[in-house]
Amino acid sequence: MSLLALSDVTIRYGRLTAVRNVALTLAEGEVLFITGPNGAGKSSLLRAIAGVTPPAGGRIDFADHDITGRAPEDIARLGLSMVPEGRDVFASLTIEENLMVGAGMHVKESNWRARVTNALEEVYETFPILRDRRHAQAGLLSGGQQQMLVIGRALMTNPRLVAIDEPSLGLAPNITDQVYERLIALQGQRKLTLLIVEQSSTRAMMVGGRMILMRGGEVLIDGDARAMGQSEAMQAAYFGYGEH
Amino acid sequence: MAKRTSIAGRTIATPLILSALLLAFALLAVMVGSKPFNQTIIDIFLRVILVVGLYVFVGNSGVISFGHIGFTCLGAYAAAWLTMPPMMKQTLLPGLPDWLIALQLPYWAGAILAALWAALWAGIFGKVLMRLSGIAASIATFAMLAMINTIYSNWEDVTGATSSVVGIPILRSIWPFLIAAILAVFIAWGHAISRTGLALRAARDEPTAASASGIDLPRERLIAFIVSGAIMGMGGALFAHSIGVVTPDTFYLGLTFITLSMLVVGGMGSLSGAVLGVLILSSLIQALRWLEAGVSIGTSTFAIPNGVQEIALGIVMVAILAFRSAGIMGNRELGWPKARPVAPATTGQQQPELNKGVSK
Amino acid sequence: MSAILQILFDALSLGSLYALGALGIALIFGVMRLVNFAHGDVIAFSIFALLWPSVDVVARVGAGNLPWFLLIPFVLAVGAGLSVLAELTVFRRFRNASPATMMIASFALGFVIRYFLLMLYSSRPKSISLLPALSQPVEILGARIPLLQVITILATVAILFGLTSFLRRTRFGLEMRAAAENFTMARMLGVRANRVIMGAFALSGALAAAIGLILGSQTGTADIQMGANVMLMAFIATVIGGLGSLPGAVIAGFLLGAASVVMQVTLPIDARPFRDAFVYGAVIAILIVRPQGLLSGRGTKERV
Amino acid sequence: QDDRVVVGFATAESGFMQAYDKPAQDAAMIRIKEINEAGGLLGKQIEVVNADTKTDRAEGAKAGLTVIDEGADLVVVSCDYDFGAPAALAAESQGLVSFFLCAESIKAGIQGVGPHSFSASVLAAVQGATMAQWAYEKKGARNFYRLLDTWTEYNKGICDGFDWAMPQLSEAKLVGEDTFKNEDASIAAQITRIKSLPEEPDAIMLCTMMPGAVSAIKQIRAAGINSMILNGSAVDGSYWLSAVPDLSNFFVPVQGSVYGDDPNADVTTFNAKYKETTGGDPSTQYTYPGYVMIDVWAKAVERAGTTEAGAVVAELEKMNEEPTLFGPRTFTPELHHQNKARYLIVETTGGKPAVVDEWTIAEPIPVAELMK
Amino acid sequence: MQRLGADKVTVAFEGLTALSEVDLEVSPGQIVGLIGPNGAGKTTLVNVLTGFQAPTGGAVSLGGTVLSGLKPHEIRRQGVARTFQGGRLFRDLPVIDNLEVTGIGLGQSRRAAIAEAERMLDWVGIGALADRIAGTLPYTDERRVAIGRALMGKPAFVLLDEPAAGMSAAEAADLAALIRRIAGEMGCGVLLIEHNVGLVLDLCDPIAVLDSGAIIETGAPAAIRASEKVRHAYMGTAADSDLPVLEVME
Ligand SMILES: Nc1ncnc2c1ncn2[C@@H]1O[C@H](COP(=O)(O)OP(=O)(O)OP(=O)(O)O)[C@@H](O)[C@H]1O
Ligand SMILES: Nc1ncnc2c1ncn2[C@@H]1O[C@H](COP(=O)(O)OP(=O)(O)OP(=O)(O)O)[C@@H](O)[C@H]1O
Ligand SMILES: CC(C)C[C@H](N)C(=O)O
Ligand SMILES: [Mg+2]
Ligand SMILES: [Mg+2]
Repeated sequence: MSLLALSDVTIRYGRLTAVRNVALTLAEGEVLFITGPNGAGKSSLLRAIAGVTPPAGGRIDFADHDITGRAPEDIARLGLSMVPEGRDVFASLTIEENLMVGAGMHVKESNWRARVTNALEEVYETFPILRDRRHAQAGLLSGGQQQMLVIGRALMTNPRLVAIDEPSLGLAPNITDQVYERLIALQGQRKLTLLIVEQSSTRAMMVGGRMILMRGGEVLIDGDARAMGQSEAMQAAYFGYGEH
Repeated sequence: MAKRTSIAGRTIATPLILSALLLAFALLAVMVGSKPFNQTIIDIFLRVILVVGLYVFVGNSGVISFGHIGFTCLGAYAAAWLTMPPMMKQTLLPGLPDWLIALQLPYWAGAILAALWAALWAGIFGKVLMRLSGIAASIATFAMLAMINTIYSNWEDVTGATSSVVGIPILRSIWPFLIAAILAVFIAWGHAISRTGLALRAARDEPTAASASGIDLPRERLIAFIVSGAIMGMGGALFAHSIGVVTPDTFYLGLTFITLSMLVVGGMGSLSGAVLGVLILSSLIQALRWLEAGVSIGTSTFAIPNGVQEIALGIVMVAILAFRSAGIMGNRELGWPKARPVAPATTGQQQPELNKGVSK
Repeated sequence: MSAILQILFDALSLGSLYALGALGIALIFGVMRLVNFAHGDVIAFSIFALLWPSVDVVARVGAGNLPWFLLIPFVLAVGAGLSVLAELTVFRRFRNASPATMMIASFALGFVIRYFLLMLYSSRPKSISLLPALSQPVEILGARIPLLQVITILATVAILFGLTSFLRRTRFGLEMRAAAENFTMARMLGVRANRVIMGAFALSGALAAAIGLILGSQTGTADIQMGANVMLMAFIATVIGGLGSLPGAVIAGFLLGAASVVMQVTLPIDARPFRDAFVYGAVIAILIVRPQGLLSGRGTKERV
Repeated sequence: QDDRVVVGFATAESGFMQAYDKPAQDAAMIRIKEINEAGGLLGKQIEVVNADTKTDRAEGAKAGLTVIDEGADLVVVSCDYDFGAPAALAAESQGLVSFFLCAESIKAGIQGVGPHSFSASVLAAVQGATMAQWAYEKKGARNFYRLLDTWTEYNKGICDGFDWAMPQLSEAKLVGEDTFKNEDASIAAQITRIKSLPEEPDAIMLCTMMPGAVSAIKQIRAAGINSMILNGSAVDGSYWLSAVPDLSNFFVPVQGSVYGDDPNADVTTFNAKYKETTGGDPSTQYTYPGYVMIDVWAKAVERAGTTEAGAVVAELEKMNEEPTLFGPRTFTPELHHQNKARYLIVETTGGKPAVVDEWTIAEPIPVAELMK
Repeated sequence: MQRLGADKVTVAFEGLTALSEVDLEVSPGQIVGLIGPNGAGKTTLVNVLTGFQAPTGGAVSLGGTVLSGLKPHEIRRQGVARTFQGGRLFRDLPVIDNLEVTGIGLGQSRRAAIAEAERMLDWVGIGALADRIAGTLPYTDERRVAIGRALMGKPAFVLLDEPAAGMSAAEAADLAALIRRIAGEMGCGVLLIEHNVGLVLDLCDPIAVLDSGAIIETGAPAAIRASEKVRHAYMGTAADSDLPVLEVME
C-alpha cells in the first residue's frame, strides 16, 4: 500500500501549465529525490501535494485519504510535513517558538508534552546552533541558520512523510551532511518517508534511493539514483535545458 | 533585440487616452446642458485631479499617505486668500497681511500660486517625513493632516476657523476643470516616466535593493511628495472655485478616504487606475443617486430609506477589491492595442480580459 | 495634591480608552497586516444593538434594559459576532491582498455598517442611559473620580495582562502569531489558521464593544461617529507603540491620553484650541526619533 | 416662468444635518399647505421641489443648482450656515432669494452669502446674551464659567453673545474659561479645571451642540458639579434627557416650546398640526423657524405682488417686529437675521423640562460686535 | 591601485559578536573567496562593506577614502556593488528596468541607463529576457539579473552573496565562467561568498575562511583544501567525496 499516490496531476498558473499529467507513487519508508532543471515544476508539485496550490486536474492520495483540494492544515494533520522553497521562518517569533508551532497540532495526545520536549531535544542535537540561540528572533538568523530551523521545525510535527524543497540551499557542506544523516536516520528508525527536491543530483547519488527527473512539467526518468547518475539520458536532460 | 523607441513615445498613449476620456465626459456635460449635471462632471474632474495627485506619491512610492488632503486644504485657502474681493477679506479674514488683503488675482493665477504654496509645504513637511517608510510614514502623514486641520480650524483671523469662508469667485464653466485634470494627468505621467518615478517604483517593494543600486530613497520620495503636493494644491484651489466656500472640515478624513478608495479601487500603481477609479466609482455613485431619485419620484420622498446607495457603494467596492485585489487596472496602463506578450504574474490574479488594449 | 491626582486619573482614563482601542487594532494588524478601519463602526454597532431600530428622535431601548450582568456579555458578544462576520464575509477574501487593499476594504465595510445603522436609526445621535450606577463619583485619596474612570483603568490593565499572557503563553496565542507572520506556512504546519484568525477577530470585536460600553456610559450617547475618534487615536497608538507589541500599543495609548490631558491643562487659553496640533506634532517627533515605535515589536527590524 | 410659484428645498435628506433640516422643512410644508389651502400665493399654488445635499458641501452646491434648474423662486437651504452656504451661494449667483432653515450665524445672510440671503432663526449670540442676562437678573448668578466647544461657528456665536453681555452685568465675574472639542471622548481635564476653582461657579455657560453636549453635561454632573448650566437652543428637546438621569438646574432658550406649555396657545395648536402631518411631536424648537420662514417670505411676496427677488428682498427688509407665531421678526438692509428676540426660558428639573420664564435682551447686539 | 579593505571590523549584536576584528582586502581584477559555516558572519561582512550595517569597531576603506559612515547608496555610487543572498529583484518591474534603475541611481539619464542595461543583459547572457517581469523568472535567471544589476556603471568591486545557491552543477559552471569574465574582462574586484566549495576552490585566489566571526585561515585553494581546521569547521564530506562537486565542470 503506498503512502502517497499522485495520478494524472496537472497544475496551472493562469495559462501556464507548470505540471502536466504526473503520476507517482511513494511507499512508506521510501526515499525519493526529485531533480530537474529550473522551472521543471518540482516546487509546484510539492506545493500541490501540501495543498497550497490545488491541482487543476488529477488526484492525490495520502495516507488512505483523497487529499485533492483539501486544506493544507488538514493534510499536515494527516502526517505530511512540507518545507517549502525559500526560508519561511516566522521572523518575529523566537527559534523555540518557531519549533513549537510545528508541535502544536498533536496537543490532544496524552504524552504530548514529553514528546515535544523530546523532539525539541533532537532538533537541538542535530543543529546545536539553534539551541544556543533558542530565544533569539528567527528573522535575525543567517541564511543557513534559517534553513536549519525550517528543517528542524518540519520534524517537530512528527510526520509520516517529509517533503523538502532544496534542503541544502544555503547550507554549509558539513551541515548539509548532518541534515541528510539525520533524515536517513529517521527514515531508518521511524520508517519516515522522504520526498526531497534537489536541483543537483549529486546528493541523490551520494545518498542513494529512488530518483525522478522532471523537465517541462513532466517526469522524464524514474529510477535508481546511483544508476541514473551515470546515465546518458540524465546528462541529456540537463543539457537540453541550455536552450531555454 | 529590436531598438527601443523613446520612453515618452512608448508610453504617451496612456495620458492621451485618459485625456480623451476626460474630454468625452466634458462633452457629455455640454450636450446634456443641465446645470447640476455640469456640476457633477466638475466634481468628477476635481476628484480626478486629487486622485491623480495622490497617485504621484502613493502609487509610485507605495507609501500610503493620509496627509495629501492637507495640501488640498492649503491650496483651497490660498485660492481664497488670493481671489476673494478685498472687502470680503477685510471683514472675514482680517488677520491676513495688508498686501494680501489688497490683492485680488484671477482664478488661474490663484490656482498656480496655490499649487506652489502647497508644494512649498510639501517640501517642508516632506523633508522631515520622507525619512520614514511603511506604516510609520502613513501615520506621520496623517498627523500632518491633523495638524493642518487643527490649525486651519482655529486660526480665526486668517482662515475664519471652522466657519465657511465665502466670497470666492465661483466657476461654473467646465473647461478650466477639464484643462486642470488633463494637466494633472500629464504631470503625473511625466513624473512616472522620469528617473525619479522609475526609481521610486523599484524601491516600492525592495527598498534595500534600491539603495544598493545607488538610489537615494528619501530624496526621490521628497520629489514625488512635492510634485503631488502641487497637484493637490491646484485641486484644492479649483475645489474652492467650484463651490465658492471653503472650510477645513471639507478637507479632512472624508475626502481623504474617498480619494484613497478611488485610487486603490482603480489600481494604486497605475495612472490609468487612478483616473478610471474616479470615473468608475463616481459614475456608480451618480447612477445609484439617479436610481434612488427615480424611485422616489411620484411617491413621497421619505418612503425610501436613506443610505441604500452608500451601502451599495460600499459593497461594490469590497466586491471589486475581492475579485481584483490590485484594483481594476492592477499595475497596468491603458495603451494602444498591440500584441505584446504579457508575462505571467507570480502573484495576483490573471487579467486576461484586459490584455487587449493594455500594455505594460 | 489632589488636583494632580485628579489630572493623573483624567490622563489614565482617557489613555485607557485609546489603549483599549489600540489593543483591538493591534490584534488584527498583528494577525493580518490589516489596518481595520471598520473597528470604529463595530464600536458604534455594539451600542446601537442595545436599541430597537427606530428613526424616532427618542431612543427606544431594547436590550439596553437588561441588568448589567447580562448587558455586558450581550454587548461583548455583539461586537465579537459582528467582527467574526466581517472576517467571514469580507476579510477572508483578502488574505493575500496588499495592506492598502485591505485597508480600503475595511473602510468600505465600515461605510456599509455605518450607513446600515443610519438607515435603521437615522443620523441623530441617540441618548441612552447605560449602567447609570457608574456615573457616581468615588473618593480616592481626596480626589473625586467618576467610578467609570476607575473601572475603565482597571479593566484596561487587566485586559492588557490577560491578553499578553494569552498570546505569549498559550498555544492559541503562538498559533495566532505564527499565522500572522506567514499564513500559508502556519497552515502547512497544521495550524487551523482560519479558526485562529477568527478567534482574533472575535477578541478584537469584543474589545471594540468594551470601548462602546465605556463611551456609551460616559457620554450617554449612541452616535454613529462615536468610535471614529477613538479609533484614530488608537491607530496612532498602535504604530507609535511599536507594531506587533501589545504593551507598546497600550503604553502609547496612555501616552496619547496623557499628552492630550496635560496640554489641555497647561496650555494658555488661546492656544488650547490648537491642542491637537501639538499632540500630532509630538506624534511626528516620536516617529522620527523611533520609527520602529516605542517598544519595537519583535520582527519589526528586518535584516539584510 | 411667472405662471408658477416654486419653493426649492436644497436640504439634507440624509446624513447628520437631516436631523435639523427635516423637522424644519416639515414645518415649512405645513405653512405652504396652509397658504395653498387658503388660495395660494399671488393666486397660484405653491409648488415644491427637493434636492438632497446629503450633508455634504459639494453636494449642496449641486442641490442648489438642481432646484434652481427646476425653477425655484425661493431656495431653502440647510439649517446650518456651513452646510447651507454652497446652495445659498448658488442661489445668490442667480440672483434668487435664499433662506437658511435655522442657521444662527450672521454669515447666513448679507455678511456671508450676500444680499439675497436670509435666515429664519435668531442669531446664536442672542442666545448666549439672553442666558447671561437672565441668569444674572433672575437667578442672581454672579460667578460665571465659560466652556466653549470650538467645533462650530454656532457654538462660538453663543459664547460671543455671552461675552458681549457680561461687561454690562455690573457684578458678574468670569471666574474661568476653557475649550473642548465636540468629538472629545472625555472632557475630564476641563472638568478638573472647574473643580479646582476655589468655589463652584454659579453658572456654567456651555457653548456647544449635539452630540457632544450630552456627553459634556453628563460628565459635568457625574463629576459632582451642580452649578446652573446655561446653553444655546441646540440642546433643546427631551429626547436626550434619559442619558443624564434626573438632570436639574439646566437652562435653554427657545423660540417656542415643544413641551406643550408655550404661553402662546397657537403654538400648541401648531404642535398638534405637526403631529397630525408627521406622526410625531416636534422634538426641538428648530422645527419652528421653517414655519416662520415661509410665513415671512409669503407675506413679502404678497406685498411685493411678485416673486421677483429684488422686490421681495425690499419687502422683507421693511419688516420691523413683524409678528409671527414664534415671536416678532425684523429684517433691515444691514441685517437679514435677528440680533434681538424674545426667548422662552426652559428649565429642566429632575429630568423634566418646562417653560419657566420669558426674556428679551434689552438692546439688540450691534452688527459690528457680531462681525468681530 | 585602489583596494577595498576591511580593517579590524567588529560587529557586535545584542549578546553575539558576529564579526571580530576582521581584516580583508580585495584588489581590482581579483576574485577573493569567502567561505565559512552558517552564521560565521559572511553576510554581515558584506553588509558592513556596503553600508547596510554600521561596524561597532574598525573601518572600511576604498583606496584612501573611508567608507564607513556612508549610506548604502553613497557607497554604491563610489563603485562598490553587491548582490543579496535572497535575490531581492524588483519583482514587479521588467528585467531591463531592474538594471536601468541602477543606472539611474548612478546618475545616468534614462536613455543612457537603458542603453547600458541592454548591453549588460547581453553581456551576462540574458538579453532575451529583457522584457520579462522579473518576479516570474526561474531561479538561475534571477541570479543573472541580480548580477547584471550590480554590474551597471562598471563598479570597481562587486560582492556576490551565494550566487550559486540552488543551482545545478551545469548552471553553476556557467556562472563560474561569468564570474571569471567579470574579473577578467571588466577588471572588477570580486568577493565571492559560496557554499559550493568546488566553485570557490576553482575560481578564487585567495580564499578566506571565516568562523564564528573571525578569519581562521587565508590562502590559496590548495592550502585551504588541505587545511585540517577548515575541513573540520566547514567542509564535511565535500572535501573528500569522490564525486566531483561540479559534475560537468572541466
Ligand atoms: N505562482 C506562480 N505563478 C505563475 N507561474 C508560476 C508560479 N510558480 C511557478 N510558476 C511557473 O511554473 C513553472 C514551474 O515552476 P516551479 O517553481 O514549480 O519549478 P521548479 O522546478 O521548482 O524550479 P526551481 O528549480 O527554479 O525551483 C515555472 O515556469 C514557473 O515560472
Ligand atoms: N541584525 C542582527 N541582529 C542579531 N544577530 C544578527 C543580526 N544579523 C546577523 N546576526 C547574527 O550574526 C551571525 C552572522 O550572520 P551572517 O548572516 O553574517 O552569517 P553568514 O556567514 O552569512 O551565514 P550563512 O552562510 O548561513 O548565510 C549569525 O549568527 C546571525 O544570527
Ligand atoms: C444644528 C444647529 C444647532 C445649527 C445652528 N442653528 C447653526 O446655526 O449652525
Ligand atoms: Mg523550485
Ligand atoms: Mg549569509
